[in-house]
Amino acid sequence: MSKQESRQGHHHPRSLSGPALRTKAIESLLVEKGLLASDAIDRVVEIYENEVGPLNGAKVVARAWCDPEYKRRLLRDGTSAIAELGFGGMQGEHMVVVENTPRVHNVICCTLCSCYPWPILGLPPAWYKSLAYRSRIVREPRAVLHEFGLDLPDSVEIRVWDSSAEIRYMVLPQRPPGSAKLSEAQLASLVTRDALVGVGLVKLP
Amino acid sequence: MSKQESRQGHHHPRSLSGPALRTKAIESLLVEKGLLASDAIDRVVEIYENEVGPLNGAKVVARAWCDPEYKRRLLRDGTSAIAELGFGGMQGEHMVVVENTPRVHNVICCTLCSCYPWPILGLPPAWYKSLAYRSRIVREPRAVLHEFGLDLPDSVEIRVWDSSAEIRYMVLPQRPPGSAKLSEAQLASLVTRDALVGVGLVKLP
Amino acid sequence: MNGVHDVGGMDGFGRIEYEANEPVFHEPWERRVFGMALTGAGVPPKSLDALRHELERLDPLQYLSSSYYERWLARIENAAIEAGLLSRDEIADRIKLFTTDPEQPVPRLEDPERTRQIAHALRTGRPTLRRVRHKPRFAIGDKIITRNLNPRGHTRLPRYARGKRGVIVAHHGAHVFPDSNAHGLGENPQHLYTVRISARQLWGDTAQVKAHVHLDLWESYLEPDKA
Amino acid sequence: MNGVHDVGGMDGFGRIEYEANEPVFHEPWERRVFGMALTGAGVPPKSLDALRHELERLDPLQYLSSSYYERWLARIENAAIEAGLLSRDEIADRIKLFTTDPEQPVPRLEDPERTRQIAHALRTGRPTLRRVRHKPRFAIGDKIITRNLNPRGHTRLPRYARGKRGVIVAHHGAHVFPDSNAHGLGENPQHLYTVRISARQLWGDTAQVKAHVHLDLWESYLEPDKA
Repeated sequence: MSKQESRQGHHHPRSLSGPALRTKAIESLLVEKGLLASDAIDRVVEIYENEVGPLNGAKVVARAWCDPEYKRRLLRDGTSAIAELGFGGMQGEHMVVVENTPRVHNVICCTLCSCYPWPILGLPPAWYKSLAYRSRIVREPRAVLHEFGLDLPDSVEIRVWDSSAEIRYMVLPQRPPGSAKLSEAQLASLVTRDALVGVGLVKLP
Repeated sequence: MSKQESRQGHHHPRSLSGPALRTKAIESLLVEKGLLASDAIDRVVEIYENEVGPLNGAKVVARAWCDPEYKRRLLRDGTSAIAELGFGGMQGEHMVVVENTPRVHNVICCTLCSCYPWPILGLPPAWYKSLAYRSRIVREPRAVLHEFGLDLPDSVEIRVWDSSAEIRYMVLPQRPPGSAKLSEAQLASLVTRDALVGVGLVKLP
Repeated sequence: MNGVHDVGGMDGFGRIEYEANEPVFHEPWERRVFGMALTGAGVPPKSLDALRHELERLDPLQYLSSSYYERWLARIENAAIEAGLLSRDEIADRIKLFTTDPEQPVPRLEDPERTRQIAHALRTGRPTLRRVRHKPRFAIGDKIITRNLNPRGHTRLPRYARGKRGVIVAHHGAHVFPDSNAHGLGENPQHLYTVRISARQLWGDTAQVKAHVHLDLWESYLEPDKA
Repeated sequence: MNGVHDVGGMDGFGRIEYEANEPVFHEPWERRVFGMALTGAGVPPKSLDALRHELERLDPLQYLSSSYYERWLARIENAAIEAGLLSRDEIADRIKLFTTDPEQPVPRLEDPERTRQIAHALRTGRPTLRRVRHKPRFAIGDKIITRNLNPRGHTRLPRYARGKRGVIVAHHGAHVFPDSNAHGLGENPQHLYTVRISARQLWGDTAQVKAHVHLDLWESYLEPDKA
């Protein structure tokens, strides 16, 4: 990253924005004072850019669809069941999985900041962190879901989960009809981040 | 005012701020389209800059201090009693006067915008319109009054009046001790805007 | 609407900055903005309620970052543009003109008759008291609970005072109802009351001692408190 | 604190802007800010609660006008300055240097042991569950009313959910209490519950049909609902 930045600095020296310059200044001062480890930053970024993301959650969902016993464990104790697949850690210490059904649709948010289950979804997208989503999802969830293309009938109960403590939520979406013959890996490839947050459905391609 | 502005424009042409330039642009366009009367603007500004201000409220207070019958009428029907002295109109259509006593201290505000009794106090000062005053006076009136130099004992009840409708409030401050010999005009000269809002007391010089 | 304008009880806005001997206006342009607003330059708002709602509807960031008269200026500009009287390009061009040629004066249009009318209107005001047939639902001394209203549009029931118990301390007759009037949906006058709510009721344990807040609230904002 | 961060239920923030195939980071500097925050560069916050409160305490205008990582950057800068590790002048000088000499690289400090530690810490996380002796006050199915708390400091009871009736739907054991922990006043673990509140209860007549909001709330945020 440092390399990229200085390369960018070389080719487009004038194009660094305010926060980019400020970041560069603070990072360089902290390094000079021995207060940070450059390689630790590189590693942390690498983890969330390349190793941890919504594919983890997708694997959890696919396993639950294929293994009723696993699903039972997942809904009873999300943290342990997710750990079975090797996922866990920061911002996923206490996981609760909420199940969508024909009668109930779940959607997660964090109105006070932007809490999000990192180990199984990665870092949150900008819209999840936006003031628009944070302010509106608890007040007019149907209108928000409509903007995401989800028009749920009034007979479906909407359950919004505002992550006000260290419990982190993930939605277990409904398995799409016609997917009986797909393998677990094929199913996992259908599960999107949006479905795991509850602003999308899982569909066959 | 127009003259002042163009004079300023002449001497310090580069110093016009963003809103000043924008105001000049909009005013000139609206004039060209026949949508406003320059002399009406001049007149309105003149009224609130020179003719209407807290001296009006001060006269009402001094009269109330000197004439118990007037005070009785003022507290019963503020609008009519204030009209007796020739004051009234826009933003003072429905006046209520609230009396300070040794046991009760009143203070006025408008949390939702900046409503203020124009005919007897003139236009509000910047601090009254500030987010700081609007947000804090209803929540921690004693702390706010302390910042204004008013330390009221806990035995004094604080009454905050949030002008959420078209009723406008004015505080009738306590007459200062030792003022028995002063004339009504002398008394009026002691009454400050702050005392009429409730963030100050009337004191002898 | 639950907008950023509704700041009662919020933290974070810092100390109150007091200016001794403050002038009525700090800048010449503020005079012109105030005058344009009061003389209904461009598009006069249909009502004071509509005007307040237009100010509330400014972008939250713009609302917080603007001074009082900057908000008024933005409202005048937005209203004139929405009404098709001015265009953004036209305003930008004129700003450019005044930037490059600052000696260009603002043209004048004299209208003594309109000036007299406006001065007269300021003297008479716009009373909102109305005669209605229906009797008031509440009397002085009645205990009430304010409703938990969250309308999309204009309202004068602040967030901090919703769902709170109080006492009626005054009845002001029936007044124009802002929640409909701001939207051009009629004056629908309702009985208006002053409600006294204790600081303890409003803020809980962190309330300051012996303090009450009074608000003027319309009848439909209130329910009888049967507890 | 009743800060601008507490936006649940507010109007005026517009539509949700969705970006298809959004990258994890949009700008290279965001990577460095994220990394500095997670590795505790400069001043590691005493806790996640303290970190959240530092973000909430940003100037309201700065909070609203900043992007997510701009807020994090501001927090890192403020914390380092408050701790006396950096000075504003020093930062300004360095910005000037990088502006005039953009080819100056950021120096590097390698610390493989610390890197391993941090990667390990991310894998283990920081659970907030604690063993306590006191029994939970509430059971699943209990009706509660959320308290009208307005603390000056950090809290995780949003304004929109105060003074509202709900039902306990889950008990999570005792967790670190943010309202004290954010201020370095101890973990004071309390029983934590998921509370289900109807949209109707939260928003009144304008609520959307058949919707519920769930929040995770500590025991001292709740009172039994005896109504």
